[in-house]
Amino acid sequence: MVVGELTEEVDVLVIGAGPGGYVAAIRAAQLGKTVTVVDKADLGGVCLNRGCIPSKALISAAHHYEAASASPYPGIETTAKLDYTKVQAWKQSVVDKMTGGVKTLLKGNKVNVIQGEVFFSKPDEARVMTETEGHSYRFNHCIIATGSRPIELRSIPFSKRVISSDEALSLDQVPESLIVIGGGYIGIELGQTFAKFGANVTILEGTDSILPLFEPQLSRLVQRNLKKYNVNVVTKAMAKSVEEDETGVTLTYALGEETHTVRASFVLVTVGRRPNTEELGLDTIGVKLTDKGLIDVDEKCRTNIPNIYAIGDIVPGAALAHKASYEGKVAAEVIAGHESAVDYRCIPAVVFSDPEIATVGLSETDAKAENRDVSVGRFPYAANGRAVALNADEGFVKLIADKQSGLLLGAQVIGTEASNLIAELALAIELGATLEDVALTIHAHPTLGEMVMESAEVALGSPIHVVVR
Amino acid sequence: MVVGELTEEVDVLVIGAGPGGYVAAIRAAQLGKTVTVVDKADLGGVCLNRGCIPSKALISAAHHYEAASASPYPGIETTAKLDYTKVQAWKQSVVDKMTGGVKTLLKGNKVNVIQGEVFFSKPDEARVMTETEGHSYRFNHCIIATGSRPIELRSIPFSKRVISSDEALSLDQVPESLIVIGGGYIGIELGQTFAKFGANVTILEGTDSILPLFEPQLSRLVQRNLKKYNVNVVTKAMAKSVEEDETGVTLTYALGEETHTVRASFVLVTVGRRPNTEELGLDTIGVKLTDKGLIDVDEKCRTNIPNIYAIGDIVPGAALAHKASYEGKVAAEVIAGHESAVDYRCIPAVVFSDPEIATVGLSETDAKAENRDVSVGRFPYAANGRAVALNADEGFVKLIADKQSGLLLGAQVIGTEASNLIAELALAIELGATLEDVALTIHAHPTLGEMVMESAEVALGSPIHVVVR
Amino acid sequence: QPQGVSSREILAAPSVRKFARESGVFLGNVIPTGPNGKILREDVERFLAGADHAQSESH
Ligand SMILES: Cc1cc2nc3c(=O)[nH]c(=O)nc-3n(C[C@H](O)[C@H](O)[C@H](O)COP(=O)(O)OP(=O)(O)OC[C@H]3O[C@@H](n4cnc5c(N)ncnc54)[C@H](O)[C@@H]3O)c2cc1C
Ligand SMILES: Cc1cc2nc3c(=O)[nH]c(=O)nc-3n(C[C@H](O)[C@H](O)[C@H](O)COP(=O)(O)OP(=O)(O)OC[C@H]3O[C@@H](n4cnc5c(N)ncnc54)[C@H](O)[C@@H]3O)c2cc1C
Repeated sequence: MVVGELTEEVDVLVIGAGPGGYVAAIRAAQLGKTVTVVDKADLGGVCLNRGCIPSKALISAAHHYEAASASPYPGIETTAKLDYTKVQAWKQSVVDKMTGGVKTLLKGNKVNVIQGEVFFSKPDEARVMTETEGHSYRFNHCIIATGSRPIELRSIPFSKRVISSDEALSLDQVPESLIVIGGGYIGIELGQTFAKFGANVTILEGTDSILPLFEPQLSRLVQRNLKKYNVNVVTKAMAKSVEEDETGVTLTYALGEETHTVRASFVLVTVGRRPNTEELGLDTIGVKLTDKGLIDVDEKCRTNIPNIYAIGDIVPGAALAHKASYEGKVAAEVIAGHESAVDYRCIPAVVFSDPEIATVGLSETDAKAENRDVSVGRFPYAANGRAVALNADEGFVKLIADKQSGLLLGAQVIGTEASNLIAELALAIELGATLEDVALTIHAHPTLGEMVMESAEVALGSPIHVVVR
Repeated sequence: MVVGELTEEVDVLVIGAGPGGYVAAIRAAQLGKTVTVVDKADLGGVCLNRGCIPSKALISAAHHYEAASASPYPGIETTAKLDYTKVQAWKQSVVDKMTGGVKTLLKGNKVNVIQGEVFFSKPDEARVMTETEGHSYRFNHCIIATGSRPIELRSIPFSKRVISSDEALSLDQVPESLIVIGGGYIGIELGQTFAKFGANVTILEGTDSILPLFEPQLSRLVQRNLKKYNVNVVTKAMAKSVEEDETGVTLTYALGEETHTVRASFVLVTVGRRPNTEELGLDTIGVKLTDKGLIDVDEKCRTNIPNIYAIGDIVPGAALAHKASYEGKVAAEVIAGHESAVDYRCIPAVVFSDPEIATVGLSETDAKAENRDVSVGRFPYAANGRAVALNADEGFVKLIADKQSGLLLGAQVIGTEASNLIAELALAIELGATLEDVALTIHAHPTLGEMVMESAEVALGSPIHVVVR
Repeated sequence: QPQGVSSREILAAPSVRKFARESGVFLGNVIPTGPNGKILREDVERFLAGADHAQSESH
């Protein structure tokens, strides 16, 4: 510390203004705390600037472009012309609107916002480096919400043409061709989007299926859709090395014993994300990490250092924005003296692929692995009037319930609007609803939600709209 | 009865194969009953042939046509050309798919299907007239599910150019101009759809607002959207008389003291629906009706005549397909000896207008009328990341809960996918969920369902994504 | 035609209401133990056990 420098006193210091940090800051302020939030980059974190929001904006634009390029409705002939620069500008306007919203919310809740990079100097003191100067802050409570960043492959380092999702979301043109390394949800969402925009896409996945964290019934439908855009999906493929020149990259990968090469304008590496824990000075103050480099926290989001909390992508659990926000509220409430805790029965997960996938709770595979006796009910979009009238009759809803009690344990939805159908199912699980509760709740006709009711009836053995054999 | 004619014995006779009747027939068969269902027209009733399904097919085609005519996405320039004959053919294919499904389901459940018109001859006997002959059936149980038909105005009788929703759904061309009498949900859905397809539409509504059964906050957004298509909405207007010629109709209506005329290719009358009770011979056997001409039933769907049940549009309550189906299941189960009953806390209602409206349970207006102390939480689409990324940031979610207990009493949603968001809220009400239950359930990001969680937080006084003053 | 919440003030999930009907139990007689006076399945079961008990006693 510079001699004579003042150390400012702050009550609650939040490090990182992503969906974890900014939500924590707002909630703490609402509960009467004086809050300072520091971010080295933009308000909204990865989610709003380089994650959820820009990706979903491009996905919905691509969907619109595709639907207008080849109208699925007989009698409605459509054409579409793409000016990707303008699509990018629109995407940015969506991002700006949402991050502007966060700024307004923080201001409205009287949260003090500082731009700068934070390092811990003592267990109750942090240094914030702005471009021009450094300042020290002594805090009563601190919430670490520094999130995560794309993993770089050692053998295929990032460069002009080897990019992460950060750059992929901001390309000013649709690449003529694109190789995606990693068929997880980020790779699939982006690969499929660029394919819809006309790029020639290859997806390399190391395991034997894209979206390996989801059941084969789900990933299969996405894989089938990718064929429509001539996406070349190569599974069990290990990317080895890359050679870059003026016009593109040549990637070498192994497929069993064989070695292949594939060339494209860009390589997009989406093999996972790494928590931002290394450069915070956590070791200086002795914050305990898990063996995966995540910060160890209890159910109140407390680290081993008194008054230091951690939330979001840097703690164990699903690296999802809504989990970060949930934990943000818990940490803020605990700091304000409430008896809050991370205490959920389930977290929904959505892949904004085409078709959309949304899951919550236990899958049939999980149930089998646990040797649990379950009832399963599956209902197809093709038998739902709304889906047929929307020209979107691909997909299904599947419920998993405890065989004896009928308690809903999990659900998977694939198909149009899966992202919105999952909300009812998460609430059902949280409230301890049974299949009968869901089946006896009147669902409006004709809506996609009827499939939820009908899959519950399938599981109970007396569905109306599918024949039981 | 013709002398010597045989009277066939049937166990369960279902009259009418709409969403009430066909669902009752299937459920009764599933429970081991021998079932015969008779319909004088097409399987699926009004709902599948001339109601929910064809209207929603045209609505979704019109939406696609509109979105492609004037792309809401900067950078995606689109054009659309309409061949309405083909749209009609597609709509018919949707209807055929769904009615074909009903046929398969009835067959799969071994339900005997007869085409013919039914009249009661005795309290346990009905006569079925087919085109060529008549047959008598003695039944152990009968379920009446004969539905409803459009109301005709005495002063403006149906004709070639004065039509009901039946004909409007099957016009082989988009009318150049259309006058809709009655701004209820059917009139608005159809009027807006034809406006999107390019018709010059006038809507005459007798009360002081379109969609008078919904709160002004809701109808106002629809009204604003109608302006986009230059729809002329005239409220407090009473249609008086009509003159029809070769090329169109001239309609005279009163607006206060003044008399106006308006001319169009067609007049569509959507002023309500009348139960099909008159021609069944109900008086012969003494079935009790309400003063509105509906069949009086108890919570087990039983009429005053032993073993005769009634369900759907011919009994009191909302004239909605999902209510008919729910009652169909109850009647079938009661007949099969189960202790079923009509026992719901709420029925959702959806208007497939643009924007969509979906409501369930108590509204704020209802609460005021009942002098109930409620908490209200409202959250705008404009503050939801998914809505903004979908270019659909108009609308809101509103929750009404008991002030003291926090028990959810009702919800209104207006905006994109309202029809799917309402499912979670209906389940919440059925399960006796509180605002806290909804607020503490993790909703996936970025999804429209987050608005449900956030409006619960607004009602609780600590929302994250809107500033509380 | 939005339909108001029915006047039934007794709070219980649909499956519990069904269970009570099938067991011939009037929910108004059951003592709720859930939040906000919500009747749980266990409450109905407890009532049934009690009722059975009372019946066998009266024999
Ligand atoms: C392409 C893509 C798509 C995604 N889509 C979804 C989706 O649809 N749904 C979903 O739920 N999740 C999605 N995610 C994941 C989601 O973005 C993250 O789970 C979420 O952003 C984590 O929130 P967080 O608050 O923990 O951290 P982040 O959002 O990562 O924010 C951390 C913030 O901390 C700041 N920071 C880091 N170190 C310091 C420091 N030393 N000093 C000061 N500031 C610092 C960073 O600048 C950043 O702003 C997606 C991610 C990507 C990459
Ligand atoms: C344009 C339009 C749009 C609609 N949209 C929706 C919507 O989005 N959602 C919704 O929930 N509801 C909607 N409805 C209402 C819905 O269609 C009705 O509530 C539903 O069809 C009622 O079902 P039901 O089984 O009672 O009767 P119906 O569907 O009316 O079926 C009755 C059947 O009985 C037959 N029948 C009548 N008399 C006899 C007789 N004497 N002998 C033999 N057969 C007989 C008829 O031929 C008919 O097939 C809409 C209605 C219309 C007109």
